[in-house]
Amino acid sequence: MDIDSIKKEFPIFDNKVQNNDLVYLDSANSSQKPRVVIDRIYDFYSKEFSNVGRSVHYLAVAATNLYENTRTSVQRYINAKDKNEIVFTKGATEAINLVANTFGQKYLEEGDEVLLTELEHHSNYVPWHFLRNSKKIKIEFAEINEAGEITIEAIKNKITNKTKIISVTHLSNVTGAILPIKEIVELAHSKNIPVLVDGCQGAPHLKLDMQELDCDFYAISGHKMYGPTGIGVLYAKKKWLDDLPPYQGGGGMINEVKKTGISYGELPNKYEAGTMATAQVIAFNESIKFMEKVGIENIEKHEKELLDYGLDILGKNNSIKIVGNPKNKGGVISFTIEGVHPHDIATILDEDGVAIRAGHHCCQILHEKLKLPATARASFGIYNTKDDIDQLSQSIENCKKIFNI
Amino acid sequence: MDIDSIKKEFPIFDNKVQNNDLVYLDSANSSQKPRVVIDRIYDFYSKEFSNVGRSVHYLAVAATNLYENTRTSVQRYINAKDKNEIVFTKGATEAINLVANTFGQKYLEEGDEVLLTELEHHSNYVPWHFLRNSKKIKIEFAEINEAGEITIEAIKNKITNKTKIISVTHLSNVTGAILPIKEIVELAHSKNIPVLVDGCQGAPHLKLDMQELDCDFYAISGHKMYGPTGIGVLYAKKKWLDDLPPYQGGGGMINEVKKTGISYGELPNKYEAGTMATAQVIAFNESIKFMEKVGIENIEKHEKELLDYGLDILGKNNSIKIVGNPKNKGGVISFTIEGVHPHDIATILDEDGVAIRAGHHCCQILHEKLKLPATARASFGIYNTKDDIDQLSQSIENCKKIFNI
Amino acid sequence: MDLKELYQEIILDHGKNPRNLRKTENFNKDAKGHNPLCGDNVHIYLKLNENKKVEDISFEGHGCAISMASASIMTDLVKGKEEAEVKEIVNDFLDMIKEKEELQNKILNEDEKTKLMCLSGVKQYPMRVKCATLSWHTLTSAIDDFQKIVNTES
Amino acid sequence: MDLKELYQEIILDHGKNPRNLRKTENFNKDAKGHNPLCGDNVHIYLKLNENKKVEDISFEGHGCAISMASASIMTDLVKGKEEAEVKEIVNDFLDMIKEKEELQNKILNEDEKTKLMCLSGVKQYPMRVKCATLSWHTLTSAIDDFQKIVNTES
Ligand SMILES: Cc1ncc(COP(=O)(O)O)c(C=O)c1O
Ligand SMILES: Cc1ncc(COP(=O)(O)O)c(C=O)c1O
Repeated sequence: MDIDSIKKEFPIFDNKVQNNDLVYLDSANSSQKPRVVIDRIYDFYSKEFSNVGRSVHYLAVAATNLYENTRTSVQRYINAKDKNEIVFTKGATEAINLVANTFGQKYLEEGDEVLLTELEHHSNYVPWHFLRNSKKIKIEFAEINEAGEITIEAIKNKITNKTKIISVTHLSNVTGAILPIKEIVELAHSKNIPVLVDGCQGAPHLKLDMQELDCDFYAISGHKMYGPTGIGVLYAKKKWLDDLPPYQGGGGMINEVKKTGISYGELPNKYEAGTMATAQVIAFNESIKFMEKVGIENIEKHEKELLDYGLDILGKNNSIKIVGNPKNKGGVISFTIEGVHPHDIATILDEDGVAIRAGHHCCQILHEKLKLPATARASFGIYNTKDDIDQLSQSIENCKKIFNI
Repeated sequence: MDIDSIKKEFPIFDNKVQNNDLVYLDSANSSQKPRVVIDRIYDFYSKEFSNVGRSVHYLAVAATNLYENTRTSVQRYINAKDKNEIVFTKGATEAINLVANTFGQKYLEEGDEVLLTELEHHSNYVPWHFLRNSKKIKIEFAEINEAGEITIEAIKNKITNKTKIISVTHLSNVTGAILPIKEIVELAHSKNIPVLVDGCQGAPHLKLDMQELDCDFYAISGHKMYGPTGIGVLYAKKKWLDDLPPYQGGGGMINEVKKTGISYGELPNKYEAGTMATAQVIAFNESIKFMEKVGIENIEKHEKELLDYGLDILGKNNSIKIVGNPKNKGGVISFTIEGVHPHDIATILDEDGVAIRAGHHCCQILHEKLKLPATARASFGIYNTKDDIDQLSQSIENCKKIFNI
Repeated sequence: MDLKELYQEIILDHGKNPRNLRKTENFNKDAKGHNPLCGDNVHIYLKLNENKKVEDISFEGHGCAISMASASIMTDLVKGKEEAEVKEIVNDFLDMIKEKEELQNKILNEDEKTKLMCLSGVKQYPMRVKCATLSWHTLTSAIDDFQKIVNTES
Repeated sequence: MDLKELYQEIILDHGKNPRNLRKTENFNKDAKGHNPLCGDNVHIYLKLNENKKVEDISFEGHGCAISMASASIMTDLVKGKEEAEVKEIVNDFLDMIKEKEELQNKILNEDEKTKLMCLSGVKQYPMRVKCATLSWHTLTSAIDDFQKIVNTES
């Protein structure tokens, strides 16, 4: 695979950032966008714009078709059984809120348990916490092992006959651990427990097959998949979307509205209230097609190479401690440097154009467990090269020099 | 004001739609976008993209500043007292759901009443309907008069000592009636009842001053204000945002997260969970600035002229019945033609490049009241001209010819 | 696209003066259909005799010229047919609107098919397809005794 | 921008070996500060004597070099000052970080001001301003006896 030519498809790298070439190592936060995606938004607004689904004029019909084409592309990309199992949201956070809210309303009662893990992002904890307050449910956390992984045993240990749903990340945005989702789903289903997967870090980096994974819900953010901001996907098995109540109310999601009552529309409208993020959905199709063109296997392979190279180089540096050592790991390296706070690392690296993230990465539970208030994190995307990692390593040296280490 | 040169700022009009010039009369549904907005999105993704608020690197800092600049612009535009009274949502529908959900959670109990009007869009009814189911509240509808208006008396008639909140549209997307919001708010406040205004049709067309209107909540959709899709605004008085519980949970809206409990962030973060629609928020600043440049007084004046012209021309046509005749009316003309169903009208007009909307416009309550299953609607934006209305009128003649009327 | 193909004389005629727009007495099957997008409604009443033949069919409702004409033509054509035949005609019509060039069934004669093909102009107007198919989906529901309201938005 | 201005020797020194990083015995005022963005925490302990003079001030917590140095320098400078003076210094510092070129107060001497101005390098790093101001906001809360946790994210 020719990374140089792939990288050229991302206009951001044509520009200097404060006189430096951009070394973008913050893709777990949000990825950069290829030209096809940016152009699609531009063209749609310039030549084709209309709201979808509501008017019968030419532009509206065309926009509606484009909008639905993205649904078909997402279905294909994640191998969902039915097009109507794809619900568009504004992001993964909303997708998880949607499930927690509607599943919680219908199925959770006082004393019931929701099982999460210590690796979860706040977006996969706070929505469940709301139910702890309103419904008096309990939240359990499967514990990480020394390597920063969640094993199937860790899940098994926490399942009780009160466990009503399991909600876990596909790939940790801190340790990079890839969870054994298929095994978790099998175990859960053997006890009739549905499983939500927070696929924020899974979807951009791993081959997905909903029918094989067999999870009940899968949440995706478009902006981490080389797509626009403001667009996400909730995959949910049709039986759940038929069964659960609607989430937001508004235009487009209804069937019949009377003063005395309302009947809701069928799938996929039921969960898409109000004017949706039309342009973003339409442009997201280009992200999917871009990833298909590159090939998810190639993306996985490339990012694995970068990871191995990065772990090797940073591992040789005695001042650096890498957080977590999972056997099955995605392109994320979180680390600390004894004597330099991660925020200072990030600021100093930034001066060389190296963009990383520092902090708790919305994973305070994990950081508390690791007894680390903050970590620095380099995360990879399809456009990264070994040169980027060399620059990272060199800038870390600069950082040590400033701090006299 | 030179409409021709303003119109030139909208690239969509440079292209033919099926060999016709586009006569876009569907702005109440969604408006077209000026070049500055489209370019801003393009440039942001091409040269400046980063997630906001979470990383300390250069691009993240710059994006965060741009993001917050939009908040300041919106504050200025609607003359809110405090920048943190501006909450970004994915649209007006979400903004109304946010209020209904959080206000409902905290303040509504069995037997309480929510007062709406017969003019409301489904987006300002379904979210309240959810509470009818979950909290056993009642929903009352202030009734329209012959002219399709809601008078202050109509509101007064329906207020009881059970009324806990009033939620009304600023400007009807069907009859065009502009509601006496200031009087409604005064009346409501004299009885300690808060008021939510569905400003979807107000914000693009009327001068706004939150401190003068004094409403408690005001919901806006960016895509109807010459802005991107997937972005909306909830204005809410600070006391409410401080007082109400959060709506969605996720990254960015928290303060401290522990296994046993969570404290929420301060304003404006509390209501902005997860990665927001960064690019859309940033580009929305250009919409605001565009509208400021044109001048809302000029927009109002221009649209009033179009309205008067349109009412005059269509009023002369005996086959056309205009729906509603409010004294205070915005740039919306809904109509029927005896013997031709609105959907057929829309299809036939579309053949000439005239884009209107047909149906119930997400206002089934109103259409039931009017005993009309559907209406045809022409609605205006800043780019429309009298020529557009002449073309509309001419295409209606063509329509009558096809149907032998 | 050509409006004249969509709004042919026969469509306008059936649209304005729909046949069978009434309620069958002693109907033994019925179903309601609704298009939430535009508010179109149709209620189909069916009377099958002991041999499962359509003794009478009628409809009530309102909608655009296309949807009224479609219901009118449909009710005209299926009257007197057997239940299994009706189903075949319905599926054939829906296939034609969706993707097929021609009607394939051997139940209708050429004249009847020509009449039905008048509705094929709608294929060029994707948003209007639902108008043409609402009554047909509703007829299927009536036959299958689906209690659910048919909804063509999805 | 110039990193050397941000990470001056004095900042690095105070960052690595913060003064007053302990808990004042018999403190009579305190407050906690927290930056949810990065997880930085600070807890300020204050002992005012009967004349409202700062008899002792100390802090506990963790954070980056900037935030530790800021707390360290702050506690050093306000020790021995009167409550009203402390408030003036705090406001002056916050104004300087926000927009003013120079410190305006007449309470600190030139040496002290120079020391404090070392923190002004942070002005070029908007995301880091919160690091520099957290302990100062928290000190205000302690003096005002705000029970609420200070939170610099907003
Ligand atoms: C009066 C009114 N309220 C609410 C809405 C819903 O707004 P949105 O679909 O942008 O959320 C609309 C527009 O569709 C409207 O016209
Ligand atoms: C594992 C994980 N879950 C959830 C989220 C939240 O996604 P978003 O902010 O796009 O809604 C993120 C990203 O921030 C993440 O990395």
